[in-house]
Amino acid sequence: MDFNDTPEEAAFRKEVRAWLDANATRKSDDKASFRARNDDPELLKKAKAWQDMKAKAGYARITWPKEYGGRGGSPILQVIYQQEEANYLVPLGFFDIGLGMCIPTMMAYASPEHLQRYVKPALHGDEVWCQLFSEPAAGSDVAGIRTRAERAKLPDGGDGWVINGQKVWTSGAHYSDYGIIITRTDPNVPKHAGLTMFFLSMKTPGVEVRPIKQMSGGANFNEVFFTDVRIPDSQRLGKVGEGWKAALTTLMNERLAVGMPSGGLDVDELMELARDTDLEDGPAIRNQQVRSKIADWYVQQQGLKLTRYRTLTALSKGQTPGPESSIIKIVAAPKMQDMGAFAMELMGPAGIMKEEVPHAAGFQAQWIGGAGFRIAGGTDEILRNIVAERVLGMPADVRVDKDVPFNKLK
Amino acid sequence: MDFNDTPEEAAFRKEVRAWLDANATRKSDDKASFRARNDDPELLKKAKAWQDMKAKAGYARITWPKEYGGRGGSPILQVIYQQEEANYLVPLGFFDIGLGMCIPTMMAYASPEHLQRYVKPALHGDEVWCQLFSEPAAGSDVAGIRTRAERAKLPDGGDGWVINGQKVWTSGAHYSDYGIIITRTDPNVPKHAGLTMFFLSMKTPGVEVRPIKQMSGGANFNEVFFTDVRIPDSQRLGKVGEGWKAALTTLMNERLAVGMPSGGLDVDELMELARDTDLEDGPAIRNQQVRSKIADWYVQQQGLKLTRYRTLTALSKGQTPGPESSIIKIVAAPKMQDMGAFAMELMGPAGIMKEEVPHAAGFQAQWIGGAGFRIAGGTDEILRNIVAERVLGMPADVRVDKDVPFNKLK
Amino acid sequence: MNFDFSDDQKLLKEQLRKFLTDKCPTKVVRRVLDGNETHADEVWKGLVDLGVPATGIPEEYGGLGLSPLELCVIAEEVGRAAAPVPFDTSVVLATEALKLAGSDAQKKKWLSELAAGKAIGTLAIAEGPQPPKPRGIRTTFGGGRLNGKKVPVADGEAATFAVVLANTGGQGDRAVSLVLVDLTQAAVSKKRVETIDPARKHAELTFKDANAEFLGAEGEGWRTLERLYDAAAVYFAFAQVGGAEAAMWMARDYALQRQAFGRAIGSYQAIKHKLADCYVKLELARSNAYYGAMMLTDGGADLPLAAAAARIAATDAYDFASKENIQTHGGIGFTWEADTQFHYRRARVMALALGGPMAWKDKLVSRLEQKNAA
Amino acid sequence: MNFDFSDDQKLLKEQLRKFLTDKCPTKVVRRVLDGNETHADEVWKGLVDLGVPATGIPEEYGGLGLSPLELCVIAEEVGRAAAPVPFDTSVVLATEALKLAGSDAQKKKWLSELAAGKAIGTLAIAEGPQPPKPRGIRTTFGGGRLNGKKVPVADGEAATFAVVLANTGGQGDRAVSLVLVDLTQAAVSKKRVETIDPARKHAELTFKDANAEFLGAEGEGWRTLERLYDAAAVYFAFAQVGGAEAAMWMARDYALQRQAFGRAIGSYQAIKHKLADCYVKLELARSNAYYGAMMLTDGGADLPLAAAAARIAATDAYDFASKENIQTHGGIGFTWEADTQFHYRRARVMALALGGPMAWKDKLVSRLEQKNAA
Repeated sequence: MDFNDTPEEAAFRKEVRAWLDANATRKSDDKASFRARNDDPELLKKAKAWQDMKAKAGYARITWPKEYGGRGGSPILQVIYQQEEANYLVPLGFFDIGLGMCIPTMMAYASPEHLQRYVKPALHGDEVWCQLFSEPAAGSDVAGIRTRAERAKLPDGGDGWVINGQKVWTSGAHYSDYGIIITRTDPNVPKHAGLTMFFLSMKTPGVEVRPIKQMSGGANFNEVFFTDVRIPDSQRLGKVGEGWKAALTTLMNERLAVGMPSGGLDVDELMELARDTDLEDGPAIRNQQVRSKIADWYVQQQGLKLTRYRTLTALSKGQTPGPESSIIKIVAAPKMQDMGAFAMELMGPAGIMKEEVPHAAGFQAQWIGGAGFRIAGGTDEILRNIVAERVLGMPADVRVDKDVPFNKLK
Repeated sequence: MDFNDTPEEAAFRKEVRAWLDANATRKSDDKASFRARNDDPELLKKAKAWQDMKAKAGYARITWPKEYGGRGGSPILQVIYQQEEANYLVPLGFFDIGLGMCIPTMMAYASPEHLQRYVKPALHGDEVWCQLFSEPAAGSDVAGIRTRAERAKLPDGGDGWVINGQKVWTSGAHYSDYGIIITRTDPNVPKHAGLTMFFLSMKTPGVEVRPIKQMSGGANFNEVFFTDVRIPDSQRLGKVGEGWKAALTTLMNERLAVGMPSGGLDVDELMELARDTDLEDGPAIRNQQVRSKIADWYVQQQGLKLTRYRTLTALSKGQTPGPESSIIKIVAAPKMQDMGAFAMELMGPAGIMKEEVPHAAGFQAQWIGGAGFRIAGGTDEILRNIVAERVLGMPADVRVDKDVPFNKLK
Repeated sequence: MNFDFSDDQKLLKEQLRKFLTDKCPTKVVRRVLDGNETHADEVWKGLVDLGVPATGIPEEYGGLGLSPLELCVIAEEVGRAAAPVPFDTSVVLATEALKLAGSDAQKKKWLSELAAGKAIGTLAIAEGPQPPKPRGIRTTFGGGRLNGKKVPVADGEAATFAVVLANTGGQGDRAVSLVLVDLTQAAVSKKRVETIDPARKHAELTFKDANAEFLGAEGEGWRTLERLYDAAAVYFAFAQVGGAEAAMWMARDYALQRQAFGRAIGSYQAIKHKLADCYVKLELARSNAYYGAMMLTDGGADLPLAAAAARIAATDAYDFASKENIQTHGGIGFTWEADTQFHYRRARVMALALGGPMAWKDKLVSRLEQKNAA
Repeated sequence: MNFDFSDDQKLLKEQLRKFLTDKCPTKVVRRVLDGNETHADEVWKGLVDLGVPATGIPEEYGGLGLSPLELCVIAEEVGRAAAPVPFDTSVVLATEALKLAGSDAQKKKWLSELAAGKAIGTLAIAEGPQPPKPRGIRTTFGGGRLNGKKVPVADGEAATFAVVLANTGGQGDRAVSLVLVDLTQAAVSKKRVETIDPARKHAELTFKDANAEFLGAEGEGWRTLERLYDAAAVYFAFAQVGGAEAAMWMARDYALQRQAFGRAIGSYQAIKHKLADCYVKLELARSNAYYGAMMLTDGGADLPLAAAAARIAATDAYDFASKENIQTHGGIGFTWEADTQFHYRRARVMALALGGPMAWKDKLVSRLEQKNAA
């Protein structure tokens, strides 16, 4: 066993590193992050420029076929590129959904003309895409979509659709140019049967984006309202009524994208805090209760990192990874919340203050953010269901809505 | 607020204490217990004698109406009697099920002649009763009863029933004279509808009792097999097909009976152990990890005791207690298992040995017994369902078997 | 056996709940959270009119002279509403400090002003980073002059006086004393500090030769503080129980109404058992809090142990209920518009205010050792 | 990135699993549990024929000279079967002790006998109550004579020799040394002791002027033991992972087949999420164990930290899986006839054998401190 690259991987890593050194600035402190702050237009501009450079150099989407601007490389090469890129001060995060989920769905369903038109601009960062799935009544239950799409004639007399409804939790909708959207086209059939997917310009008349302020204060998500939004039938992705199948394609890609929560404080900072905290009976780091918590979280942190290595090993060997990575968010999210809360306790009364104590803001952000991380992209409960059903082969929950027409559901 | 008796209660306590002093030996050490060991016939004999004395003195069933040998007293008086009796070396535990569940059910459904015949001997301990409900396929799902009762002519030509099937987890079946049994009399209707309750002599031909050896080594429970057991229709309790209603009467009485796990080691002994255990960095009691566990368990132990006091307060005021006592087993059972395991860890390698370390056997018994206590009389999972549904008013689980004829269930 | 509140006390509780449901709905908490007010003054005035600050103050000092039990049921309702008022600071900490250590003159002046709602008091212990310890206190008091900086101080801006822990030059635990200081004098400057709970404003207080006087004997500060915290732990426990119960029912109500996969999410065991666990922790906390109240009332010898148990159980119940309330709500529960955040923030602030669970667990076992030794 | 076992190692694992499924089904474990045998000798002989004891022993001493990775996959399968054989004592502890500290002569004699299956070794540290500490060891060794009592000693009856921790009169940690003693001599008496896991027999060993010799340098006993425990922790972790996985699937299979309220109990979230948690703990343990194996192999500097992490995660996973396996089975799972008890008992014995989780968590943080300091 070892963590080393294969000769091919090593060569690629060397090549990537050389290119990055030539084109970007290396981070001084590996905690420093250039996280997308959605309210900084400058940052988006920089991100688009960087994305274009990557695309030109063939690093934008390594696993994509050459004809789409990829290099038909194996997933491990993609990972290696990202590992290396993470060491440089470059603006990331704007194109993951578009290139990771939307465009792959386009590739599966869109016409050659549309692919001709949309793939390249997306790859080069000229156009940003978002994914319009979740709705107020369709969270964990994605198929609970209520946004309607009805056949309609367009002003130009062509066949088209008119969309009415609301989406929610749409990341980046406020800076996106296009989106893929799932709609209900037939309420008279069971919920999974009546869905159809489209893509559309976010500039289409009737589309309105409103940011959602989170408990953490941030606003990475949006509500998107659709009022008589008319689009041509040519923007349909897949057959009418087969939107669920198309959505699964997208969500599968999402699952592949799920990784570790990057950045953030962890056991190192907690130990630092425990060393610097002076309890009545001495430094907190000597307190066995503190030590046992540090040990538990270290074991989890290491366990997740090493689990990720097992997945990478499979990729490196050209195998499909096992289900082990399904544990990552189940462990990481509560750990984030609990460690944040515990760190605040260590700080004493000042633990509630935004400044004063080193790392205070950071650990407070974990305590708040962890509450959100336990929900976003699959709640703790849904993820346990998934593990039980897909990994352990246990029965799905009883579905009372399976064969009932959507409009008959209470 | 206070823990004091009302004048009436105080007077009764005084009276009881006087009677007990006159008729039984006070315990020296309050941990000393005279727990029913089912394999000691002597003990049963002593228990019957003691029960007879109690009955004659009017203490056997204080809440029962006078005509049945009770004194029509309030539940709190019953509790006070038990509190006092617990301080004396007297053999208990043989009649709780009979007097707590079986006879009350008889009172609700049996004929005056039968009551005339059976109540007194039960009260005086001459006859022991057991409850024949659980079956291999009917545990948490009590209504899953498969034991069949079919109408049949008796040898004497009278109307009767023939019973075939198996019961399990029957406490005391091996020393019981009578039992109440729930059977399926109509498999063609949904599961709750086809049940009927009877009582019968455990000496009836075709009844066979086999003890069950538990993981703990003990054998307090039995399997009971019924092969062509014939009983007259006069031993039916309630209408044909209304056995479920009758069973609920019994189980409701059971729920009232559920109390705290008496005896057993607790935080005091754990602290004793921690004081006597010498870790590398000093006595375990100084270790903050140990202290935090002791604190958590103390808070639970106190919380349960005090919760019980809240229930007693309601009884003392003649009110119906709130649902708070439903938490007792949910907390006590895992605490028992975890504290046992932790105590063994404190003892070091010798923690696995039955002798050697003081309290070793006791804590090991908790570790094993706790695993059983989490299951017996309602699993952790069932109890949480009950709290969620009855206390918090949340919906019952989806029931796929509700309206399906029993013999159509897979 | 009489381990419950009296009918009068339950009536008082009902009255408080009606008042707060009516005058202090969550939109009031949000107003303070989003705004600049130090607290919801109209709610505070209403509580003063109801005699809340006067409840535990002896009649000779203009109070109602009611028992701690009355204050406990009030605390539970204030906690349930997560009311943005200086209750735990002024009605609990400052008032109890005066009752414990105040001279007759001090009581006459301050307790009667508190009872009349003319004064708002607070307690100022912490000095930034590090859990407070006698040897760590840098604020000094001598020759009637107080100098130093205290932060964070809950309700520091709203308060008209403060009980301050200051170094008075003794040895070990006797190095510190409690000092009473009028905050309206020029020698005191106040600065708001940002915390995780903007609905509960905190400040930094700076003293430059401020006039002050001993509260209690010199060198007794740390001992008095320990006793003050035991009493406060019980009142806080009731407030935490109230908050935990509110969060639990908020989650339960949402779970009944929110549909997923064709049925209420409240019909899934993952949610049912989560809320059942909330209830279990809540009842453990309530029972321990009741015992704390009982020990407070008849000055029971068991108070230190009872207070620690109540504190630990109530902190656990509130933390758990407030965090699983968000989880039960899902995405909507994590938005700024959601009311779930009030209890999540308040739970953490209350958990740290008197020292966190770790410290109290250590205290509890020490007290258990003393008891067993006795 | 090559963080996985090789195809050959996986093949070996398959082979072991086939053998044990066939020769060591649960009824063999039950036979030892209920009976008087010291261990399942036919299973042990079979493992000897497969070369299991020889696996990690260098060829020069008659072993197969395979890497620790091979022994790790074997350990996982032995743990999965909860096999009643002297694997962790003889193949892991005694063998590793000799490899770590043995002289060439000692290795020649004992390693080759172990490899050939002629000898069974064990480790004798504890002396009844109290966690072992250098200052607490009362067994003495001097002038070639060993005197004292060791209890509990796993496989003490089956073992033909033991590595014993004895006081040799030095200061502090240097007060103790490891000593090699032949258990077949008359000066050694053995007595079986009852434990919570009758399927794994333990004994009390008494030495009266028994002939013995140093294993490693005098006064080095405690240090060597620490290193021995680190290596053993990794092998134990694999055995615990195997046992946890077996318990998890036992529970899952039962949950699919057992019906309640008209459907499989495995369709209820309470059971699904419980077993999902088993899986989560299992994968955390597996990943940490893999890293331990990797550190064992190339004598990695990170071994002390990796071993502690593997030990903690695996102990937690096995404890949880074995106890929730009983819970998932309900009443039937608590009977003596149920196979659930084998893992419940074994999990506890393995958790305590090398020192419990509390001690290892303290060790882990100390090693983390050293690493960060470096």
